[in-house]
Amino acid sequence: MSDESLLAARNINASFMDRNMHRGLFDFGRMPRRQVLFDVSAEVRAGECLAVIGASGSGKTTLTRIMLGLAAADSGQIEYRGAEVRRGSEGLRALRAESSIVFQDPFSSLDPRWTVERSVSEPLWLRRRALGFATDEVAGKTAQALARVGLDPRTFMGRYPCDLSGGQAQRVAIARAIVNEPRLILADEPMSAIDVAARVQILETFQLILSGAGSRAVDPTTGQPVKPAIIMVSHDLGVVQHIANRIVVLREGKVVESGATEAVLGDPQSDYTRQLIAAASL
Amino acid sequence: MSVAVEGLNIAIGGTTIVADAALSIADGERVGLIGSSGSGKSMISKAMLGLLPLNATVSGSIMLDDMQVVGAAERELADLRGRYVGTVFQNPAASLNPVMTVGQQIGLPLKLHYDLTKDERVERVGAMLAKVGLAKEIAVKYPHELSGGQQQRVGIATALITSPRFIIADEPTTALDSMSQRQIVDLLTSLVDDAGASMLFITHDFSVLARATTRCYVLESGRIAESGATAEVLADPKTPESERLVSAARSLTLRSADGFQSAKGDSHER
Amino acid sequence: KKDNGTASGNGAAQANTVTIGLKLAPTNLDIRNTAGSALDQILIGNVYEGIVARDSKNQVTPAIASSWEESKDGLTYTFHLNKNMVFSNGDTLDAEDVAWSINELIAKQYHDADALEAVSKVEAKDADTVVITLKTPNSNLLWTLTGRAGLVFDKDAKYDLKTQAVGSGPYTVAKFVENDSITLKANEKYWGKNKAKTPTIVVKYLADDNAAVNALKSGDVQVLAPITENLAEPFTSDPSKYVVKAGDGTDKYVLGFNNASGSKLADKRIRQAIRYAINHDELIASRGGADKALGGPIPSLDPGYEDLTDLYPYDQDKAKSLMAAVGYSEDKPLELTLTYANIYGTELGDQLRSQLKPIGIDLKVNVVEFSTWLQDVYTNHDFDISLVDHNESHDFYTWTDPTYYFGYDNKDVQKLYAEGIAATTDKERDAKFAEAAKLISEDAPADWLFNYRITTATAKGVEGFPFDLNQTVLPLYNVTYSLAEFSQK
Amino acid sequence: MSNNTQITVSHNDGGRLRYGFAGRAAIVLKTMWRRGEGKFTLIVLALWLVVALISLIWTPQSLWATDGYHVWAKPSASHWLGTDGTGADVFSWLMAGSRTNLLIVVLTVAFSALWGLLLVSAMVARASALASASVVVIDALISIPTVLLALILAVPLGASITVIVIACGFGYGLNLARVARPSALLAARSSYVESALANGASGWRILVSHIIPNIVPVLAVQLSLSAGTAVLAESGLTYLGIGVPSGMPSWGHSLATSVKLINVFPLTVLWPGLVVTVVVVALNIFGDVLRDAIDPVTNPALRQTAASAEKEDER
Amino acid sequence: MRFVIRRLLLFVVALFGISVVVFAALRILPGDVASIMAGINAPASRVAQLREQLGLNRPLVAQYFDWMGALVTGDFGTSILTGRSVTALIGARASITFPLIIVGLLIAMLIGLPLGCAAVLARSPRVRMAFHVLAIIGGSVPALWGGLLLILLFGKGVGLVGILPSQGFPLDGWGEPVGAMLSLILPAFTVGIIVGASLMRYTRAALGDLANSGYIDMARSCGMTRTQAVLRVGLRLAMPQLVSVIGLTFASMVTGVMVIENLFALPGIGNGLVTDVGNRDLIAVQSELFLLAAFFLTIGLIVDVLHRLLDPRLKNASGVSEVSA
Ligand SMILES: Nc1ncnc2c1ncn2[C@@H]1O[C@H](COP(=O)(O)OP(=O)(O)OP(=O)(O)O)[C@@H](O)[C@H]1O
Ligand SMILES: Nc1ncnc2c1ncn2[C@@H]1O[C@H](COP(=O)(O)OP(=O)(O)OP(=O)(O)O)[C@@H](O)[C@H]1O
Ligand SMILES: [Mg+2]
Ligand SMILES: [Mg+2]
Repeated sequence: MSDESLLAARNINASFMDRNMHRGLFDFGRMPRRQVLFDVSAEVRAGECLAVIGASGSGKTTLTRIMLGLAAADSGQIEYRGAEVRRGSEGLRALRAESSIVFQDPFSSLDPRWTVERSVSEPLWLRRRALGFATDEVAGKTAQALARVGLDPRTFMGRYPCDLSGGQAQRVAIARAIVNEPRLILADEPMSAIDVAARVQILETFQLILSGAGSRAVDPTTGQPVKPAIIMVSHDLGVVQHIANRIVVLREGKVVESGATEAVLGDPQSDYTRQLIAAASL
Repeated sequence: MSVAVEGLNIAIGGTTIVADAALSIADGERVGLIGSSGSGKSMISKAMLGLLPLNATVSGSIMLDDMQVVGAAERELADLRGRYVGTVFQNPAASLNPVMTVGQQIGLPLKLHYDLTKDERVERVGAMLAKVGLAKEIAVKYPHELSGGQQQRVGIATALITSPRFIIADEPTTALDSMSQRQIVDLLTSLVDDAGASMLFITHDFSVLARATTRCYVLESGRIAESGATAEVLADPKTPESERLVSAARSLTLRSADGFQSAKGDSHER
Repeated sequence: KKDNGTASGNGAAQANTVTIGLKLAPTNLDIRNTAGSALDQILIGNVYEGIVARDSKNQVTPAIASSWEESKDGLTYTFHLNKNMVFSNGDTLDAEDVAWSINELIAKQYHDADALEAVSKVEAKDADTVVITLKTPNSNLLWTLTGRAGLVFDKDAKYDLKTQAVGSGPYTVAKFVENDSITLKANEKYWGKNKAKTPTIVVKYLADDNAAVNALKSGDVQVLAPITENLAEPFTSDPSKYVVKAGDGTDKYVLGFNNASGSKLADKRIRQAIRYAINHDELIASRGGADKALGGPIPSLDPGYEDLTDLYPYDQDKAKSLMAAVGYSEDKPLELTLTYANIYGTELGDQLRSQLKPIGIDLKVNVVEFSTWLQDVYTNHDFDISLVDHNESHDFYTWTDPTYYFGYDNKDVQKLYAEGIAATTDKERDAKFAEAAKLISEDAPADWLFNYRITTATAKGVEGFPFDLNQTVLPLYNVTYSLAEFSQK
Repeated sequence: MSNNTQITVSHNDGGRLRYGFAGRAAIVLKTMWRRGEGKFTLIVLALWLVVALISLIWTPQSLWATDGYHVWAKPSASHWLGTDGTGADVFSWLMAGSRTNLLIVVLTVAFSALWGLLLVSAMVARASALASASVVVIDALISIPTVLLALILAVPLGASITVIVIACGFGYGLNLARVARPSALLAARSSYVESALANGASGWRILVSHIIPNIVPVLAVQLSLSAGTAVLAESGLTYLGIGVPSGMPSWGHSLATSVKLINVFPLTVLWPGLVVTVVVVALNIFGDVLRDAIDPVTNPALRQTAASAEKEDER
Repeated sequence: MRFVIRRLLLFVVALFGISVVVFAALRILPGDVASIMAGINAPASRVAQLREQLGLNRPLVAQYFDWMGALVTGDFGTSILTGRSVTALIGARASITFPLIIVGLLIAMLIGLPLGCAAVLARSPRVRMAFHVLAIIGGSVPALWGGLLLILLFGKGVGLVGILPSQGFPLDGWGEPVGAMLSLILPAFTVGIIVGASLMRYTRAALGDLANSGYIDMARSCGMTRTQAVLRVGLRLAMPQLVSVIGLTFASMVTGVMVIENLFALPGIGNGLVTDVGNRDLIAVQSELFLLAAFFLTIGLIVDVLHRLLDPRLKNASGVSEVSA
């Protein structure tokens, strides 16, 4: 089972409209586009954490958004559990139902008019049926998720995003992403504003999740609990080393290197990766 | 610019957020401010500029050289901000003006405080962009067209364009990759060291902290828990809070292929 | 529109322009096709002239014809025309034009053609003589010819009737803005005695009452006609600056019942009860007291008028007992709907509702747009009670037409009316009409709420503006405005 | 690690409702009451409600006590605000009118809210064809003047409250949609919506739980504006004879009959005018104050209670 | 640009749709222009004759296509009742209504924008509240009243300081420019004050939201005072919102000023439209409504394009495009 990829991206190309200064309102025709992803392939298996690293602006966020079907690529395929992810496809529906995401910018990803509790519990309500638990478990699970990211549920459940500090908001977003036992978590620099102590705690949580412990869904073929996967974008190589099984290194939209964590960090093949590692050990 | 904060209290809607904080930064000094998230770091930095929300109540004293910020007139503060004090906000996505191009945004402090021609401004903006590691072409883009790290560097460029005498950097490197991080930190330290400015640096990343600052304060739930030379605090934290943070940082430090390279060892070097 | 006055005899400066505020605006100038008294009011006698005209007492007077004779049998009318008549475009006006105009009207069935049903032929005997021959005598013929039926148009002129007018009257239309204003200029080629005394007359149509009052107050207009008695109060109370006067008219506020069989009002007792229950004096008082009670279908300016107000005096008890006889009372009321057009305001409906309530009628008031009223009530006869201001003169014939919306069918009345029409003397005609009117009123096919009288307010110094009948006949040639009187104050 | 995560939570009995509707409503009202203009608007609106209820069973004079001999009378002991053009008691008519207007306002607001939200949901639909088509359709429909719509509606329906409600509600709904569109779009394109999408939320659910709450401030202002305009429109349409049927008391009826005589009897027109203006002002202020009070982003009291309610639970 | 083209296509489709709707809806109205022309005592035969003459008896589909066919060639038809071309009719009315609403809107902006800003910027909460209440009262005054009040103050012969004409438009229209302008002053102020008050409310609301945002903080950190930041950054950010409000207001004023036109006896569009409906001059009405719709759609289009220009986030939204759920 774990050999099979859970989510795979193949030969993704993506581009943005390239606006430059001298285009007026009445310029017809197609805007030139600037490609930001070139033939990028990546995959993640159940129980694994895939880290995407690379310099800022190298296309990491774009890739993750495409992998979740939140943006469309120019070409390439995404497959989730063997089904193709396309607009309106069964694969997309399955992916949406079983995944969750943590955005790079925590504030704009929390509804300003929802309490923390509501934001965190919403995914639970959405998947309550599928997960098969009772209504009265929701509050408990919500509190638990908050506790797992190091926020005291008693003080934070009723708060609104505008009263949170950057790190707190980010942790709420993480809590929201893990609360409903998704099979796939996409995290775009989830811990950038979080203090180190909390980071450690969250990483432990992630590891726990990856191991499948506490997961309710059971794989019908093996009888084992389903093991989720995590795709994490991060700059913090320490964090990456801590949790990732495999790494994809992006540079200006191209994959320069990918492989197991130890291999990539321990014995980088490209100069670029080497520079990244060197710069990290300040 | 020397900074002296004494007995600072900040409360919002009845909840105390910062209590009796005192910290000082001498001319040419790089000072760090660390603490778990939500401990009030950003609040303190905003208070130094008089940018707290309208419903916040502040008491105590914040002296920037000989100017009292608490209760100062908006006009005087405005003269200060952007000219002598540069600020990097924690959340670039929420602070970069969506209808201004990057060039306009970075050039804004120049435009407000200095009498330069447009070409001069463009030139300086271009130079500044290069310093933070961004291409010149980015100047015509709008913030939403940039990646997170690019936005953050635009914020930094805005803060530094006037070569301010006091820099407040609130987690300026969170969205940056390790190479850019290094570049930015070096940029900041060189600015401070060469120009004799002072800096307050807020971060969660201890390797960055070690590189960027000489002294640091540890904040715990709105109170200063500890202060001292950065190296010492990292090597030998005295309070449980610092201890907790430092030990966590160690466990998250990148281990090189051949073994464990501790944060401790790292910080001993400097 | 500065009033640069011309010096006149008595030293008072007479204004070159007089502006008159009227209410109901014509939508076009096509007097041959478009109904509505607004056109009669402004065009007849001012721009167009008829073979004969009518004065402000509703009597026939000479116009294009200076005299006429009627044969003994009442079948031939010979008109002698004035000499040297011209249209405003310079064309001469002679008997040819007269005969052509009337023949066209009949042939093309223009508006009011039905009033000339009795005419068999119209001939120009010579340049100054026109002879009209009738199939049957018609005592209304002359009066009919004072209106649209007798208007004389230029046979040879080609113009857009909707936006222009070429007539022989003392004025020409210099500018027409639909729903807003008409500017009349003195006709330089005018041939007759009614020469315009004021070179320019501007007619402003002021639909909004407040705008109208303000216009007179600010001096933008010098005359307001009509104005309600209540609204005129600021002018009445300032006699040094304004003249306010009510004039006679032929407007009959008719509360028409649906008399058709099968209608809720087919039972005469109910109709009578309603007539007894209505307190006409109160209605009139609430409107300012200028209007006149009217007990039957003929107003005082029309032939055959007789005071019939005593037939159904205000008597609630009688009304109640009549209703009780049919089986209705205040506790068990009869539901009726009153449908009328919104131009008459809601007050009358509310008042009638409250006056009819105690006798056991629950009156639902349905105020609708005029077009809707035309469709529902007038055309489809789908109503219980209707309220209209029947402002036309000589419209008694509507009571003799069972297909008219009242659905009133009384053979005696029809016979009397026919005799009246065929009468060759006015006296005979009047007697027949009066008799018929009384029959009608007794039958109570409607209630005549009152004879509406037109209140006119003018600035002091305006002379020659007619007060009677001025919503249909409004000769303006005599109107002047002397500034001196105004400034004397 | 795992013991760290095993926080037992005692209030798992639907804690969501604890600081639910009633509690929030109380806070919102309290916040509004604390402001001067809020006090004014709450008092006026409460008074309106009370008067409307009383008028169902009692008015000082019968509505149908017309007296043609004493029209436009000045205020007196028997007629507190004088009489109107039919000689009926102005005060009684105004009192009775309050219930008609209340009904009209409530229905119009409800109708325009539903219709407006329907349009908003079309405009933020992810199917871009529907979204852009609906914008154009709305622009096209907005061009139909309310009066005209009312005229046409009055044909099958006759002069009635329904005509006012549909004609006004239709127009205001369109306006609402147009005005709410930017904030709705902002919400629809936000990353919290994307996050909900990634969690498998349906478009419908996102609309109801994310987009609509985020346009509540706009809704509050716009609907209160509609309520105010409905009061004004009622008088206009009634004046034209296509609004409230004749004989049904309404402020528009009182105003329309008296406004013609403003030059002559300014006092009579004062009362209905005053009532209408005060109520419209109150409705408008209500919207603004409500907007500030109902939105947790702008009303810290709401946020504090949410937090403290949570704390109290724990004790 | 493709956005504009797509909008233009939709625009045409919408116009077609509205023409059908308008045409059909108007035929539901009871009564017709023939019976109005014939008048109240005319025999039924006369009405029938007129109806025949005016072509009202022809099948509706044929009538519709006649109208449409002419429309396509830019001919809006001839009003049955007035005999004038609808184009001329609307032109004459628009020459009053448009100056009125443009001046009114200018006054509204001159009042609304500065006061709206002041209402956000004022330091004292009391002053802020006073501005707020002022805006609301101004916006709640029934147009009829506001106008009458101004007349009672400034109307010639009526008012306290009677200097301005209180009703009517010069007979020569713009041929008499001074008179025409004078006669528009009071109505334009009436409109301006009422619309200005609601504009003030919108400005206040939009700016109030932004005043607490990170964008303002950023601008202040660059060296602006709060006032500067709100005026320069806040106003610019609020611009898209204000543009749509102003555009919408502008469009709806065309018919919205009906009461004002009535009160000041100005033969404008709003007034004319209602008269035409009352007279069942359907050819005129349907063409007028059609033109109105085109006007609204154009304004909508302009607002949308302006939005795109003013808000770069919308301008190139077709980047990595969204996938629909
Ligand atoms: N909406 C947009 N329009 C145009 N270009 C864009 C847009 N969004 C991103 N880009 C460009 O695409 C490239 C990749 O962006 P992306 O956000 O994927 O980078 P990233 O790897 O996530 O960087 P970071 O670590 O800084 O967040 C960048 O060069 C960026 O400028
Ligand atoms: N508007 C507000 N009202 C009430 N409390 C607030 C408000 N803004 C922030 N807080 C609270 O103030 C405290 C300090 O926030 P601050 O942003 O200074 O934290 P921080 O130290 O910068 O944290 P981080 O590292 O996560 O950015 C937090 O607990 C936060 O919840
Ligand atoms: Mg990114
Ligand atoms: Mg912070």
